[in-house]
Amino acid sequence: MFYWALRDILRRPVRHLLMIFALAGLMIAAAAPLLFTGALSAGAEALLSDAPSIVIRRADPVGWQPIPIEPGIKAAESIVGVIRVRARRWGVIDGPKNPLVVIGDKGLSDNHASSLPDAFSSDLPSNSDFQSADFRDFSERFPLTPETAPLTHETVSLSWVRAGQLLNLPLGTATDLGIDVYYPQEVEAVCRELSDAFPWPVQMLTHQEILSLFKRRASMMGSAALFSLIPALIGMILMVMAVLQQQAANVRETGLLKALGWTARDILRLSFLRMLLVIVPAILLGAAGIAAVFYGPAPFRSLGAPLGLFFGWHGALSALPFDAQVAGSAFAAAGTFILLPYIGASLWSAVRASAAEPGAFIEGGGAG
Amino acid sequence: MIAHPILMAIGMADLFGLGLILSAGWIAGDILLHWNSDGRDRRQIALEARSERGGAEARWGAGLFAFSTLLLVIAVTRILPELIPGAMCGTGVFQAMQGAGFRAFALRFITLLLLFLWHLLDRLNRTSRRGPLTETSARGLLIALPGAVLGIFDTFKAVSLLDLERPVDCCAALYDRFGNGNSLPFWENIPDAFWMGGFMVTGILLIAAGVWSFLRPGRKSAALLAIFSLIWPFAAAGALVQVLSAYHYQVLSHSCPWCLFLPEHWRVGFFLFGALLGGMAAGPAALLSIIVGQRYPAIREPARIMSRRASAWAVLLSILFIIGASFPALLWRLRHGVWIGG
Amino acid sequence: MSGGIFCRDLELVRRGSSGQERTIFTDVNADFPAGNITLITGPAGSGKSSLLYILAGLIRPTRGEVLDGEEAVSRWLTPHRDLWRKGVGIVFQHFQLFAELTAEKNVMIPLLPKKWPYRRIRNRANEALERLSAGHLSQMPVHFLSGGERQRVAVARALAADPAILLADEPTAHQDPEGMKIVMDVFAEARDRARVVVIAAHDPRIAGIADRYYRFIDGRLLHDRGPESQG
Amino acid sequence: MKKSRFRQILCSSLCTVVISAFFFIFGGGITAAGSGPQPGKMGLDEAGRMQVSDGDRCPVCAMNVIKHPKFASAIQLKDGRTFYFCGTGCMIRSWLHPEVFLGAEKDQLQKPVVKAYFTGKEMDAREAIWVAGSDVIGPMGPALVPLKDEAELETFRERHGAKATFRLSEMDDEKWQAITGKKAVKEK
Repeated sequence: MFYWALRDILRRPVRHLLMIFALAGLMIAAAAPLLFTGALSAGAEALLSDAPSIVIRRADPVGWQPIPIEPGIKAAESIVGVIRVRARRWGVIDGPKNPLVVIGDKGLSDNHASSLPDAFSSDLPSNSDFQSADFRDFSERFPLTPETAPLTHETVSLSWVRAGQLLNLPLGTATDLGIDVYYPQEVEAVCRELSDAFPWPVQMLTHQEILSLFKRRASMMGSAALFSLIPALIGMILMVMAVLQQQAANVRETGLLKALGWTARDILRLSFLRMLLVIVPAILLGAAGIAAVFYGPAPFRSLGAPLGLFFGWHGALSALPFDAQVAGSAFAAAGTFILLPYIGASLWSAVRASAAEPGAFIEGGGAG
Repeated sequence: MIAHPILMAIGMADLFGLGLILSAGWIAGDILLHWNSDGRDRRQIALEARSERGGAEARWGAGLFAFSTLLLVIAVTRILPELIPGAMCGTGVFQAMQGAGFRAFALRFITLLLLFLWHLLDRLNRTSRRGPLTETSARGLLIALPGAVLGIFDTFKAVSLLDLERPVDCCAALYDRFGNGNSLPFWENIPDAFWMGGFMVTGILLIAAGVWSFLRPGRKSAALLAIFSLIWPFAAAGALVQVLSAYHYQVLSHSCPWCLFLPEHWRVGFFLFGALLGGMAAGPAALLSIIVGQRYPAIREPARIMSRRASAWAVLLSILFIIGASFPALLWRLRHGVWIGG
Repeated sequence: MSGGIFCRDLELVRRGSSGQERTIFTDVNADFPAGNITLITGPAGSGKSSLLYILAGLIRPTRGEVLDGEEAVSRWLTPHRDLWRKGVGIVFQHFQLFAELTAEKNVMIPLLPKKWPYRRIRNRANEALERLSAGHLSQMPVHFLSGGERQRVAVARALAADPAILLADEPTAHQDPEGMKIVMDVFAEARDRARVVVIAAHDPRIAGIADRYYRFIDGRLLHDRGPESQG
Repeated sequence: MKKSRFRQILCSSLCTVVISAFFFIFGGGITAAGSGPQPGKMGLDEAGRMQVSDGDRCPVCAMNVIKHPKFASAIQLKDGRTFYFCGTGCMIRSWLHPEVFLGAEKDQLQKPVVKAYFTGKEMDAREAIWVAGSDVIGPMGPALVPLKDEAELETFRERHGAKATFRLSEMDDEKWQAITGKKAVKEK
């Protein structure tokens, strides 16, 4: 029976090979958005795990203003439920190639000399305000977890004072204040009281809001990526229709097999074997493909470049941090969504044949 | 109302399953009205073809129903507690479902039992060429039908009562029993020794009846097995929740059946309650096969085999349950030399 | 081994797509005992093929039943009929071969579910082809074959599993006298081995070989006395 | 062959059952060590702060305490054992009925530790002002909230409401039932 199934497959080698590649490709395409949104959400959570519960900024009608540190901290600490207030200096400036995120670090001395990280060693703009000594690899001081890789980019930390100079912050002011609250449930009430406590108009962003912004962005990218699923979906529908059509042609064959003494179980077994012969290579190929495109070495990853159309990056993507659970569930979900219809379509005719009268399948009942 | 994929999957499976079961029930009604296995007139010949189609529909419908019930158990024990504020396990979810949840579960499991027995009849029926049990199994299906309809209805009601905004008080119902003697439900007043005694005695009787019914399949032994396998699960579930769960949880008193499904306790609830339900179905299955086998000579032999197989399952599952349920207790005993209560 | 198949009060009504009904035949009572070749004749469209389909258990009659010995096989549940059908060999009027497979593979099909070693299945298939003097065609894809050759492959396929009941629909329509003799010898041999053989045909050349005769007239199957009476 | 193997399996399983029954019926030698739930792996540190380890179970509801750090609380016994709880409710229940949940007598209780609501700082639960019937939800439903002083109580009442306040020392079964809504009583 196995040989026969194999023969059946080899009878139309091109077609089945195409089917295998189509299934594997669809699996990769379907896994992509799941993997990315998973990685982005995990990254946001890891990145924000130590972030303050509330970020407060001074905002005049004109726009953002540096916030005076001393009175700010005093005002914030007067609120019950605030357990820590941090002043922060950070901002985006023009970097050598791309915009750079600069972070002021009180732990660094003003003339801290450290070697420049490789990423910044060339092409320093000549009109730049800062010197190479200012740079320090952010990740060197604040080790970022691998989960944050999809979210972080060129970030450097400078000494507190240098950062203030670069970012045009007057003495004794900060970009914003980070406020910690013990229970997340208090955040709302604390926010309400904070806005009354400050002598200037302020804007507040809570940890939850930031997280949900990230997540919303991730899920928006995910739903944008769903558009990449539209071709995949169309492909899948076409494929299922092709399979069903093939099965419809097989209906005559099935009826005939039954007339020749095959039982429903025999037919089911044949269909099952035939399906396995397509599906097992497809799963293997799909898994290999996902591993190569998202986690593998760079040349493989460049295969994923077309996906960037939907996510908004250019060229090869950086390898995603491997999280067994995210990868496993994405693979399982992609497999289920792509393979189940295929399995259903392949076995459908066999199941139908077990209930129906075979005579009806052969030459319309054979009147004459 | 919560829109979670698993709830939607349950709804879809329920709707399709119900459709199939209803369609099969319609055919079953026709069979009860018009079946005449001696006749070879048009109506009977057409009915024979339809009865096979109805059987297939009911099998798929029952399969979908069982699948959606399993999904429901997973949802209630694992997924919904994370969404409902204050819920930690199924207890909180049931609180949020306000009685409809319990009704839905009870109806679903009774229906599953009936559908399983129907399935048994249907299988026995198909072992014979002419399907002597067609009428009987049609009747069986019609008995299970209202349960399926009501169970699915109550499920929808229970799910629609879920509310993300309204917090529940998960375990309070369980552990505020102490110092509160007047509002104890009756089973809380039964001492542990009785639970354990009932559990062991009915368990041994069940196993003995199962072995007897396996070695000498007959009405008497199977009836005994059926009786015990219907009593035993209650004693066993009681002993598990009231006494033995303490060892699974490693606390002195936490008589919650739902926490057993949590990954923190190795999801042992799926295994234990699954074995219990399986054992509960196996006893009546053994009896039913014997009875129909004696009534219809055409299926006597397959019915005998089926009955023996069901007896073996009843024995096997109850032994598995006993081992699974009491293993942590024995381990504790071996490690510490005392029971957890001192 | 079958004692023979018997039809009791068979009726077949076909329903068209627009709901109109057409009675193909009605009140068919006929016996096809083992060890006999029974010939069914009748004009085209009279229901010969449909009757063979019913005898083979491929469609259900709308009334009545087909007995195999004592048992009403036409009313068995599908899985049991599937198993019973393993003992039935059928030659279709339009052959129903798999055109892209070789003759050998076509003949192997009924043997595949037997779980024999592949080689044994092949040998058995080739034997069946040899008996129809078609051994030399064994490796030819069927679509290369002529009508007569195809028909002989179809007969070989029906015989391959050595069925207790052999049903053939116009099995000689495409045969020259020589092929005709080969095919009829095979049927005669099956009869001699106490098989049930039913042939539906209006090829007058066949008439001589049969033991029993039936004829379809206006939707009824009548006993016929044989070639002499046809004149 | 097959049959006899099945009998073998049956017999051995029966033996297991009988032996386990034997254990249950005759195995009741009673000593205190090893009975009752497992205490936390590490006790309170010198400053009286909790040191919850992974796998420390709440002796009331069997949750892994480390997963619910915000509401975690503890009871230290005189014999040095410390139990960690997933929430304040579980802690108070054990404080009221240590014999039921901890397998220890009341006179064994030494120190209950909770995290003060607004700051998360560990404090002696007996010094806290407790609030029930607010809109704060703990891991297992409406929470019992420990506050440091009257000023915090004032703020808390404004923000979350409070149906009842109490001290741990005043707590008993009757009050517990009143507060958790088992019996309707008026707030003082």
